[in-house]
Amino acid sequence: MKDYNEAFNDVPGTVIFDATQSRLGFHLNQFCMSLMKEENREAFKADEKAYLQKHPMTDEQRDAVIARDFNRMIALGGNIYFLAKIGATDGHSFQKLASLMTGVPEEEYRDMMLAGGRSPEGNRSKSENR
Amino acid sequence: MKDYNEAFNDVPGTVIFDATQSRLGFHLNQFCMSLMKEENREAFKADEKAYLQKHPMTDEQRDAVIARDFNRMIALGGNIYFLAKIGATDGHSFQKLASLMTGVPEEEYRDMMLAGGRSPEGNRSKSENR
Amino acid sequence: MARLTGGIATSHVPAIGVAIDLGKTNEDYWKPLFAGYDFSKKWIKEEKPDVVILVYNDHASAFSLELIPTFAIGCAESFQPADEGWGHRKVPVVEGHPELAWHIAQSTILDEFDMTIINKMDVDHGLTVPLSLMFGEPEKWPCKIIPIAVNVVQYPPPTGNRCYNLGKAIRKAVESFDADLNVQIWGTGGMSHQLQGPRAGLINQEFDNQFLDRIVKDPEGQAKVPHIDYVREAGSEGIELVMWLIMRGALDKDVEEVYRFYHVPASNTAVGHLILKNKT
Amino acid sequence: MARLTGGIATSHVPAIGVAIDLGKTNEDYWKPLFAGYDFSKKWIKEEKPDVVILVYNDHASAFSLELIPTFAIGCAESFQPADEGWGHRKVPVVEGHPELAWHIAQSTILDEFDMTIINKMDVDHGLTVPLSLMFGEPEKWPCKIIPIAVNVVQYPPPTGNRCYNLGKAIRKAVESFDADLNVQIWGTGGMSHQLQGPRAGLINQEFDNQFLDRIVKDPEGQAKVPHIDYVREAGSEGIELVMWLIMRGALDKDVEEVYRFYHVPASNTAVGHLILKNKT
Ligand SMILES: [Fe+3]
Ligand SMILES: [Fe+3]
Repeated sequence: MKDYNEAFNDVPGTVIFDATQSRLGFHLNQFCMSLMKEENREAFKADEKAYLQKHPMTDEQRDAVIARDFNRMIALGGNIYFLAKIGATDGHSFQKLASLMTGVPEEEYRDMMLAGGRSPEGNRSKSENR
Repeated sequence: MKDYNEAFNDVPGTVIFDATQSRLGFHLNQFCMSLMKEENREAFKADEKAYLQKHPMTDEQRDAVIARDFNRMIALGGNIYFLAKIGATDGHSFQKLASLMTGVPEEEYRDMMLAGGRSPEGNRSKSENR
Repeated sequence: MARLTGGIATSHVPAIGVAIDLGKTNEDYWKPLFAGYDFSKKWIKEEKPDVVILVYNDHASAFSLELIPTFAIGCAESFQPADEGWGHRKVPVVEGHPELAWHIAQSTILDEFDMTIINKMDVDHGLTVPLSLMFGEPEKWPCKIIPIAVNVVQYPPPTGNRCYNLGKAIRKAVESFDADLNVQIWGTGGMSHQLQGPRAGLINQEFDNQFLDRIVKDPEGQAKVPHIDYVREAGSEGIELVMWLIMRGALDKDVEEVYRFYHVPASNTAVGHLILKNKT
Repeated sequence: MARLTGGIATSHVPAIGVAIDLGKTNEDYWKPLFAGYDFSKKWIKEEKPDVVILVYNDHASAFSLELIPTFAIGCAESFQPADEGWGHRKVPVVEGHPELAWHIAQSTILDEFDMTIINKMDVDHGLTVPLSLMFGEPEKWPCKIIPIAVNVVQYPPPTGNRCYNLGKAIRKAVESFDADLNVQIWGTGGMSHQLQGPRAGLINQEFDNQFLDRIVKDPEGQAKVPHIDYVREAGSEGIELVMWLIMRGALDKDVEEVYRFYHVPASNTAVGHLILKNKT
């Protein structure tokens, strides 16, 4: 059990959405779910801060949402499928979000994917890169 | 599987809430669930017919509700735990409902229970009573 | 490591909750029933469990027909008493133990039980009546509760064998949780009763007493009993007794019977109650 | 009796749905991908399944964190396409097969799978994109669909072995259903992809191609692969591939590979597709 969870920590650049993350991110992710309704998307777009105040998140989580800092949201318990509702509300695809999270310009990211994607070499284990 | 379901048909005076009953009674039972909210109980009490019209049940089911014919509701797919919300709305206990379903006056039913309840003898199988 | 020290079985008849809430426990009708729990109240004050894993079934309160989980585990911080049609029971909020609950969820899923994880749920008389019977009417429940809701309303419920094995998997999970906790497991529901139709009021004292013997001494045999036998012998709502097998599966095969109580009737139902303790 | 005649595996990338819905299928980027499904569209027109059991995962559409079923089976009359944040996909309503779905639910629960029964659910791209890939853009889907939603979002998902065995139990259920129906099972999701964090964009063509070989020829071996291997090799969202094992478990051990297609990329994802047919 412990081994099960610890094994994932060795994977670079990856946060596994386990119990710890799920508990941390519960209200952040539930806020994201609320964006599945058109009227809520409108309300959020009209006044992001006011909308976020209605959800019992931490201020850190609210700031990360406003900054559209998806890596930070993930660190604070956000799950990518939930966070994608923010992307959808902004009119952004998963690929746009990926470019934000990897810090690579969108066109460059797209070209990487067309060339076969990010290689697993050096990306399997944190120990590979030491 | 077939045997699993058929075995229950041999039990007298009993309707097992299986797939068939559940499909038949879906909207009747969902109506009962709506009575878990105080405002809905008020609305139902104020105008039963109008309230029932808002739920996509059959007219047969609506009539059985209005008549408080619990055996009929069960035959039409109602489940006792759902139907108990109607009882609760009327201020009736499970024991009152039992007296209605068994056709025994409430005091007599209560006395039967105090004396040890309905005996299983003759009540295990329909074939026992032939 | 956490220790699973004992198990309690008890009926969870809603009328018992009503009797407590309306202050009727001293009436002639109810007195013998509540007297049967006097020992238990003292016993649990000495045992002081930190956490109770409370196996019960929802009675169309949290789960409608839209979604019916076979096994659901409550991982939330807290659970509110449900409004079952006559307002919320005025009992304390049920505080969960999210760390242990999530641990059990993960451990049992990896052991191939297909749990539904719940982070928001109201709990009905199936859960709160056993708490009242064991703890009386405190300001606040004296321990954390992990609800495990089992479907016994929509057919088919899980088999007795599956329930028994889930108990074993829960024990394994508890004993691999890294904290010094005294954990109990309770199995609730039953005993013989039928709430529906012309056969309502069925009580089978012989079956119930054999069940009490067997769940203590031959749980593996009891786990093999098919659903039809419960319905035939113990009434359509007697099927709730399969939940006692989850409690039993979490205990040693050879277990100490600390206490037993049996009483007829509470409203439509035969009331059974056991306290079991692991010898190890 | 109903017959389980074949299985289909396919990725269910949301961008594929968007490309179809916006009429982009002839653009250079998308052309090779859709060409890979030309054979499949013809094949399935000849096969004419009456019912498809469609194994997929919900992506935080029907299930929030309030309630997370490990295995959920859709028994409703119909299922609406979900609004995933950009409005509902304009695809036909998904019509269920309640009789067969309930039969599978009952049969698998009695075989000790702890299914969640669903009677109301919206279905997201995980279910509708495979339909579009196989059937194009009809007025109405040409067959009934039984959704089986698997949790692969909240850890832990079910083990590969559990998925494989659920497939076997589904086959048994289908073959005991008393109606002359041609039933297919589809497993969807994958192949290698990671949507989150600095490692987003990971694609592992070697792993994917080995997986395609192994799921056909050595499913029992593949069923033993632990979750960590999927995450390490195929990216954090590559874990979806465990769902293909449910499809595979429902087929003969020795199966005919009718068709295979593999393409990189669709948005962030490697696309894999198989058509398998039982020889018996
Ligand atoms: Fe009960
Ligand atoms: Fe997916």
